Amino acid sequence: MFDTVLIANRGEIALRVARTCRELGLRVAAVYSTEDRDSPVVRFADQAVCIGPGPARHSYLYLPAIMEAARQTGAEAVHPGYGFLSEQADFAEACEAEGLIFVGPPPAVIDRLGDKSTARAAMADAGLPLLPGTIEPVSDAEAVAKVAADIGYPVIVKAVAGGGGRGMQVVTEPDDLPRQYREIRSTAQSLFGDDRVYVERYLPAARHIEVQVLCDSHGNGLHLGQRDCSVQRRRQKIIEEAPAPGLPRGLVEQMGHAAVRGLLAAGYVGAGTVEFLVDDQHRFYFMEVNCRIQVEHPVTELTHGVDLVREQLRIAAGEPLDVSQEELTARGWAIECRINAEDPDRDFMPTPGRLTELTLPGGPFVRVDTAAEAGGRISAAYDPLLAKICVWAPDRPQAIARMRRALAELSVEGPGVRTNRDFLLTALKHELFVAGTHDTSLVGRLTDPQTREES
Amino acid sequence: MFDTVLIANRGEIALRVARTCRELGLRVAAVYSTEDRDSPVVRFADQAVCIGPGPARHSYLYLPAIMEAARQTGAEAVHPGYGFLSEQADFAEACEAEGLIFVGPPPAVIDRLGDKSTARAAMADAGLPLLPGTIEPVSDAEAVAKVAADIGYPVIVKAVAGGGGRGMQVVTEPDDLPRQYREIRSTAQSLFGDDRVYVERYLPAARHIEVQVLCDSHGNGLHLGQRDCSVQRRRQKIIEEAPAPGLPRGLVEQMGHAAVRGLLAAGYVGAGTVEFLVDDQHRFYFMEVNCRIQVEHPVTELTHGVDLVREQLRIAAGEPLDVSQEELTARGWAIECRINAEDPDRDFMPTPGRLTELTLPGGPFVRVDTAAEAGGRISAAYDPLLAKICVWAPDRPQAIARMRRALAELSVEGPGVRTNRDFLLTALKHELFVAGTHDTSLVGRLTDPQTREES
Amino acid sequence: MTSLIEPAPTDSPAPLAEALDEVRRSAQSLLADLGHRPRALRIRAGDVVVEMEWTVQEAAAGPAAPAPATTTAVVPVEVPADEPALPPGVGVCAPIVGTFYRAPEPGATPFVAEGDQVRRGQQVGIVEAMKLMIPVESDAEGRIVALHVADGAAVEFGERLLTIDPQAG
Amino acid sequence: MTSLIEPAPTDSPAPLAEALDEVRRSAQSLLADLGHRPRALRIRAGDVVVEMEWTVQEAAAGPAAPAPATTTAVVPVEVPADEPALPPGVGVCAPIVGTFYRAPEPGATPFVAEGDQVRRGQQVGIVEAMKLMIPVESDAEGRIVALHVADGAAVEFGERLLTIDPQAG
Repeated sequence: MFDTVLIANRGEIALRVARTCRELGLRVAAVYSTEDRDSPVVRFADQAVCIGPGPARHSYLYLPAIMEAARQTGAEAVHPGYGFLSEQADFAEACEAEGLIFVGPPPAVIDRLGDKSTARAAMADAGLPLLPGTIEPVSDAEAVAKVAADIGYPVIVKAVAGGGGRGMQVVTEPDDLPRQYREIRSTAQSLFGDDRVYVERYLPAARHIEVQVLCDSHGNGLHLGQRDCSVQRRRQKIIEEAPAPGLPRGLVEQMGHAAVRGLLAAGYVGAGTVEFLVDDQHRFYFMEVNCRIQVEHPVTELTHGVDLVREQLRIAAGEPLDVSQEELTARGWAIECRINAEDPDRDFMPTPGRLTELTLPGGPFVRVDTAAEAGGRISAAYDPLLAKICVWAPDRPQAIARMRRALAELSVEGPGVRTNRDFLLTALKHELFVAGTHDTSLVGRLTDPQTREES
Repeated sequence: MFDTVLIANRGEIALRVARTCRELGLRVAAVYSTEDRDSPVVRFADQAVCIGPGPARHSYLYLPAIMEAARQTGAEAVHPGYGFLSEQADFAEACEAEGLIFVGPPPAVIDRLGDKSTARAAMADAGLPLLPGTIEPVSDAEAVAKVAADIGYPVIVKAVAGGGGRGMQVVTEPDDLPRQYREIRSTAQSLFGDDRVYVERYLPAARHIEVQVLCDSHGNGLHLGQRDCSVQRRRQKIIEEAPAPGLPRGLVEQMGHAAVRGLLAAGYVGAGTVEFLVDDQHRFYFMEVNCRIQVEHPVTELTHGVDLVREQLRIAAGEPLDVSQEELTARGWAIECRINAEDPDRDFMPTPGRLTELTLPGGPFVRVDTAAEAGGRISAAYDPLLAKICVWAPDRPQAIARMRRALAELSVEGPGVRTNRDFLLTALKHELFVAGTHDTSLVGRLTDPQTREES
Repeated sequence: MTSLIEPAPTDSPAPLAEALDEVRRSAQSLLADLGHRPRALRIRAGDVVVEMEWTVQEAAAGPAAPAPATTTAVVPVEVPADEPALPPGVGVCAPIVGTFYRAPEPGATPFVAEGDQVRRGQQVGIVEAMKLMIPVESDAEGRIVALHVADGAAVEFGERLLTIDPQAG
Repeated sequence: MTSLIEPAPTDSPAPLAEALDEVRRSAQSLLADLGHRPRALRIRAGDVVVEMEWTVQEAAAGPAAPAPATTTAVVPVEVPADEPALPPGVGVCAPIVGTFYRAPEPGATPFVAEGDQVRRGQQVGIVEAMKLMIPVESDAEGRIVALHVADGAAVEFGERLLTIDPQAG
């Protein structure tokens, strides 16, 4: 295996990757912006390089600085984490050009699967079910109206280059379509520099279910079950769990096989996630592929007993998968809650600041991934993720009880800093969540003033 | 189930029991001495009662204060943790007399199994193999000499009332026997108020293997595999793991069944541990029973996915075991390291004091049980256990690598405070430990000046 | 201890409050890390200044040296009120967790009442714990100025039962 | 004993919290590294100042001596050795992580040398990052008093390359 890994990321995921590197006996090279000078990964790493000022476009997103840090530290491999450059084909390509191993799929695969239009085409070819809609981008208002009429309202208009919950618009009324079509194109142009959009049926009460896949460079692939990420606010996941509650066993198998088939057909190598929507009739539809480790990967690790970052590194080193699909077994139930420094009472506005106190939960079957510490700072320059709290239990009710216990142990203090902890506790108590029959509309119910008063 | 549980203990185990109570929806009543006023369990509990000053005999060991705290808090059940009153039949009896449910075996069982002489008799009756030696106490020097000659030297003379590594003496030379016999009787009298001793063969290179058992009040029992606790300094365990490395599968089964058979025959109810010695020929011998939760229970929890304190509480509430032996499966490997506030360079002298800084490890497959916190104090009044760091991994080499990573993350600062962290790291690196062929002599090799220089 | 936190007047209070927070916390954090208190501390950030001075007596050890005059204008800070105020004097505390009784038996005259003069070793109550009747004795001579616990109430170890003014002996 | 650490004003003023942190941490590490406690300490960075004073009694054990009034008498102390000492003046820092070159090409005359007079905006070096040649320009006018980085050495973002004495303009 390679000897030194540069971690081209920050925060909890940089530390999490560093931990596995250390366990594998690899040298850890970290990068940091001036904002992150005191981050734990800087102390943890064998070497750390300051790559620029706070704004990510001048540091974590600035390719020359990252490449230069890799050169200075003698890195042989680069782990991109999630976000930032992790799904930029250019970055993977630059690594290849410099003789560095990029821990992720080949640039051409990132390119194809990162574009929603080509990704949909590739997955349709591999036989994955798609929502009724267009595979090619639609380029004029009349064509859009015709497609929408064919598939039936509501429809969702999505930017081909969109992601992370941005660049999409639900259209309920045919009369609104022309205006909303124009708006989403203009938004897409300004956000992503790419105004191509496509249209598909919108499922208001769907569940967001994703399948974790590992593919090695020898043509082998396997899946590690599903994660249910239906608890979202503004399409940002806040609670994830594995397995997905209430899915028939046959459907689980079908989705797993479809995900592996799709990624192998696309030439995928590494850890990837195939996202699906599942409707109330238990039909599933391909949505998108994430060509990286996911924020919520720990719930799969807890149920399957697999260190996914270790598998990423082994695959990147050219090693074959060392378990078969049959040997992989899931046990029990895992839940992750994302603790964000944000104020649920002010529309989830981020609340960065210094942490004067931080008490993290511990004890049986609790895992905490964080780069936050007492005396440290949640920077306004980056996303407000403060910690990921994960629990495991033999079954879902025990996992929920354990998560409630763990969240209650969490204590975060700092001037101006608030967290979504209580909001998460409310969501965990909601009868639909407890019953496992919730869908992506749950947070809307909790934040809608009318339903909120009842709770 | 009962509604309120009084936790008659302190430190990490009090917090650990409290966490499970909270998850089960039970009210938590804590007790504390004036030394432990700022302990996390005091804040965690629904109610906390100060029961006395620092010295345990005036607080945690003082039965009237504990019983009064139970009365004041309206407790219906009492969890004794480990140590202190946990294996005092008197305490279990007092609970019964006051109508409180004692979370542990019935007083008569504690009585019988707490006395090593009657415990050996009971287990011999149940067909468990014993080391050659006496079952009844031997009451004069001549009888001891005859027994020792029969079973062969070295022999070990043990106090019937001994425990926790105290009240035992290895005798290698027949000439030393009379004097050492007198000494151990006099020590036993002063330590335990009971000078009865018995004799058995001493195994210098044995492994300390224990079996975790659960018995409900309906006559059902099952075991949850072994723990290897062979890394001991002065018969105090410091590294424990599950399963035990290198034991043949048949032996594992045999020991498990023997442990369950022995405890069921003794009328055991609750979580209990049967300790065995295993010699280099893979023969096993009953040593003693621990009628309580063990310090090292987390390694079993991590491999079996079972919350043992939850099972204790369910059994105490009269509920039957809800899994069968066949359904219980172990996965992977777990290791626990006990972080003590002690100085390995000064004969492991305790180093109590205030903690100015405390950084605990986190991330994938790491569990930390502790009541220590930055700003808090390690009291000189109690044992120096600062934290239990546990890891899980699919196999033993990965578990060792993970533990080394986790220990390296640990940072403890405070005037005068030292820990055994580096000593543990040295033990984890030792070739015998890495090979899994170590026995109870490992720490001796590490602390012996001669072998030490070589390492 | 004296301290001074003195924000300069300004018309934009929000950033100032933030700056004040930062400066104050900077001072707290600095002091928390010091073993001993300094005699004076001043932190300023732009418009915001934190100054603190301590007299020698408050620096713990050693015989009290004359306190040097502090020259800065000072405003004392309030003591946080999270502990209930207890009257000055000597407290008599519960020797064990249990039930406090003011009289030897129900209906009998209490051992003592407010205003009573007590001598060292005099019984002032009983704490019952698991049928053990443990006498509570005064460890000071003086006048009882307050009774804090009602007859028959549950008490914890160390809880103050009554207060004696030893000057009033 | 009194101490003074006074870093040069930075060209891009950091946010207040960062500046305060820097100053406080500077004070903490200085105090931690001192064998005995100073009588006074003052740290200033641009707008940010930390000052501390101790009485003599607290500095050492032994009988209490009268505490002398603390006024001024400032003697600079050495900077702790864990941070390399930087001369006073204006620093010119690396605009990007990369390789620093003192000359436009191998063998050519360096852009500047120690003792040179430079004007604002004058090129003083190059940092190469992934084949990008990024000119380093002085943001002050004055005389170069120190060169900190050798030709061809790796530099991090923000690393000080050279120091200019603006008084010497």
